[in-house]
Amino acid sequence: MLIAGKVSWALMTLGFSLIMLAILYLASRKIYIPQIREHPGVHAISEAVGRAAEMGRPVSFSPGTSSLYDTKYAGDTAAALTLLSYVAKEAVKSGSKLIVGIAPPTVLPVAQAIVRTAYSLEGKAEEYVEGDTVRFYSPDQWGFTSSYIGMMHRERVAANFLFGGHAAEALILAETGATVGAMQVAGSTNVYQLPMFVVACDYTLIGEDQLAAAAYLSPDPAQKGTVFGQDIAKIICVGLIVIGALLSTAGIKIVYQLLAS
Amino acid sequence: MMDPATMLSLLISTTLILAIYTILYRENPAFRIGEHLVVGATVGHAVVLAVFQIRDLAWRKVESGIATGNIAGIAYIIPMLLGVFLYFQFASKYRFLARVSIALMLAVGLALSIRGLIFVNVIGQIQGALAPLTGIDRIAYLIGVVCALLYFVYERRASRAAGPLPKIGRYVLMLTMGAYFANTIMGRLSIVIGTLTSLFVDPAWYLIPVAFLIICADAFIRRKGSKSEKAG
Amino acid sequence: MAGVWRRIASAILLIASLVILFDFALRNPTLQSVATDLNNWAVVVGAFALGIGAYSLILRHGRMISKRSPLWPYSLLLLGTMLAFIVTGLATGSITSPQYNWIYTAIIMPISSSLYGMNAFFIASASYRAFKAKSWEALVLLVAAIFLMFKNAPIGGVISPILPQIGGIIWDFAAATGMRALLIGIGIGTLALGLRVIVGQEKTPLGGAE
Amino acid sequence: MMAFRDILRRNYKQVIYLALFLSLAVPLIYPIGLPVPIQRTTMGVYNKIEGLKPGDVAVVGSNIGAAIYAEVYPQYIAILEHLFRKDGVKVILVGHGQEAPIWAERALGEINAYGRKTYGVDFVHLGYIAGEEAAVAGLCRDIRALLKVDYKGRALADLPMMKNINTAKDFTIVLDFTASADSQYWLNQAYAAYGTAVGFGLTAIKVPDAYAYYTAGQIFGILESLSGAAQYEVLIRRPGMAAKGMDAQSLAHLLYVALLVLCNAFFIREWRGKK
Repeated sequence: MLIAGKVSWALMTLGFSLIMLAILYLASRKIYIPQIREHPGVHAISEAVGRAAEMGRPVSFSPGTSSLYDTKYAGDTAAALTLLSYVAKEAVKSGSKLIVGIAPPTVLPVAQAIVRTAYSLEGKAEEYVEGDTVRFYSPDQWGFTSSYIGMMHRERVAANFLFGGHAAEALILAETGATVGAMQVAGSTNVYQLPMFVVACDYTLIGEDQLAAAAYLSPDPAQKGTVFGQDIAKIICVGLIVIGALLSTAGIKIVYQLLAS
Repeated sequence: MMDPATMLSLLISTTLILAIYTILYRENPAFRIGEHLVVGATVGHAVVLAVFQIRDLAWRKVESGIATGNIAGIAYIIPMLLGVFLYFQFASKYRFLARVSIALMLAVGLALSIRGLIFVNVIGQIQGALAPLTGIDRIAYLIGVVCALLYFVYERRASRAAGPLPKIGRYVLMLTMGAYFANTIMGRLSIVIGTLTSLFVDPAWYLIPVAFLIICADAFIRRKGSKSEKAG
Repeated sequence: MAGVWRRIASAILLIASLVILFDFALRNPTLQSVATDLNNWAVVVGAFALGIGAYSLILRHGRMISKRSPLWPYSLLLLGTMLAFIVTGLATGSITSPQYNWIYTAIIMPISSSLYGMNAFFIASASYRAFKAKSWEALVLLVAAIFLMFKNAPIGGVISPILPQIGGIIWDFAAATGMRALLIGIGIGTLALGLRVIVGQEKTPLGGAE
Repeated sequence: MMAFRDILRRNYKQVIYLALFLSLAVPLIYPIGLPVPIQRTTMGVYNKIEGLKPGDVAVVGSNIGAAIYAEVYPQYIAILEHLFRKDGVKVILVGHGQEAPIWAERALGEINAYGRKTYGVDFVHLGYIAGEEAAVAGLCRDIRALLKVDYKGRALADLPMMKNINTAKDFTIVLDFTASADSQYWLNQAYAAYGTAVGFGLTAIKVPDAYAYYTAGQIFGILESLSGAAQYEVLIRRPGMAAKGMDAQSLAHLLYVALLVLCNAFFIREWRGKK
């Protein structure tokens, strides 16, 4: 009893999921671990944290203004939290002060848990200050923005990371970071804000780059398997586009109709 | 003539607008006042909203559920419990309880995102790319979209096998970024023009030169200060 | 005890996401009402999370006030404003009362709109810094931006009608190629990330691996 | 001179901000009246409304919200003004967002609608209909099945103008002001199902989607963002907020282009110097 028009959706979601899970399984059993190319932005993360430690200035991180149950950017937020775990570990290791600015209340408990864990794993639990290392600013986009840029100015941050679903505040955060001289790495799946990051930040993980980086940086090698799954899904899409376009030039609209079913 | 309440509101809002814009010069007490005011106000506003939300979305449903024996209504006790569970993350012994609440929110968000993004982004965009190749522009679109998609291939061997296409795809993406960047300018300018228009009303606009004078005075004093430092 | 709850968390993650995913493609009233309820549940839990935020704010600013750290008067201002909004809101029982509206339009609206409008200024300084033709990539970025500016502003057509036309061609090309690939990639990437979290391979977004 | 160059190098951002402020503020205080070329899409809307005859019915979809106000509201005002100038043309306002009626009433007040024409005879405000595309479909099929009363709670039966208006067949044109996919609703429900002529007023981001419909001849015109509004204000000779803002827009865009040229000029000089 599939709804008409959603058949293609069900097939595609199921098919892609099976491919990804199959490769995830292969990778977790160490049968096949794909080689993933590194995005320059990923390398820049540890470079920026190291630079901040050298300068003795803090590192700031924003996991975006989209909530955990956002209907469009939930994946974005989840990826940002995974990257936060990596940045927090790097920052604690290098000894630089970490400041995480939070807008959506739902992300706050997760971010607190992640950062607290990162500190205690390095045996520096006492350096984690409740309410201060992970700072809640405001659930309101502009309340958050004003606090975050105020913080960047006052703390003179040396490295700034903006990941996750940012909206119209993206350029304001990024440009303020540039003004205070921070090295910035950003990423988002909000296609309207990506250009802002590309223009104002040193490195930008464009769209899927950020989602793949979350898997790449994970200590668990099996996760790279899904990245290869993503590749296969994309190559299928390329195939559909090329074949579909050629067929429709010949007047056959079968691919289009299949997708519309 | 305006009534005093409107006049006061206008003067406060103008002062706040100017205070916020001083960040373009440098971080300063005026900006800080605006910043802390807006955080306090928005968090207070959100707390009130959240209280009403819990009351209307959960508490009332439980009440009417108990009255009518509707199980779906009574079940709204569960999210309220899960909400309380979130606070256990401050107690290291019971931290695992908070994970249950987080799991619920994350599941809803991820599932909703997946269903929307596969339907609109993937299927919708592939459909859009299937137009017949009737002209040079259509052929260029096809090559462009294929190259840009191949840029997002991460596996080393597959990426190498695609030859120069991912590199071309990177240029296509940069072109897109430039175009979308410039295309937002007009909307952003409209907003700042709207704000400026609201500043240029009668009693409010006198505050603009005052703000400029303060900034100039500050810049002058700081300049002098830095010079004497050098001399000393 | 902890192990049981951890399994409950994994089960909720899996079941709730499957219900919502199946609800999209299947026409089934029970499934639909469960999915709607789950969605509302998440909103209710999310509303509770604000308490953690408020606690965190009070903790930080309370500490700053008691320690008399340099910015303590601002912390006092913040907590005072917050309290004023909560009291007015809860006392009037609605967020649409005239008193509430007055402070809303006097404080939140102007600050929001001026921060929003600040984008126009930052576009200027960011482009001055970033649009140097240092590499071929930067050059492509720059050329696209210039032609789009001439396309949008009326002044472009006044200088030469060809400028907006080129801008239009670039815009159509960008929307049909780069944007399309970006959106497809995001859809697939989100599916992959979602699957990793849902099957329990990726635990960080739940609060880190313990 | 040295000092000036020093300021420019160290505080180039502040200089840029000041320049932008001036290029926005000066034309707002002293409008320059830079020429505004009229686009085909705007002309399409203008000609369509100009060609309306007494007795024709225009439906205005008022889906304005705070987020799109800056771009779309000026278009909305200009269109309403034009419609109210046409004698005998009947106007129906309806939206499908909760905020819509507030903005519609504000616009009616701004053009002094209640003073110029008679409510219920020349124009009717139906408020908002909840239920997205299904609601628009219902409205097109049978207005009275969906709505019994207007925005202020008066029965539709008491409004003389609505007597002969039952389905989308009775609408001469539909002009929808929106920022999202809901523009599709009228295209699917009114144009595709009943052949009613449809046109749009949109934000800049949404224009490319609608352009495909325009070139295919499915819609008669588009007002594009603030520039569309400004062009319309010029066409109906009622310079308003958009036309005034257009000078500022033009100057600011020129400033942006000048900045790009300038930064590249500096960059090339530096690069040559290094060589």
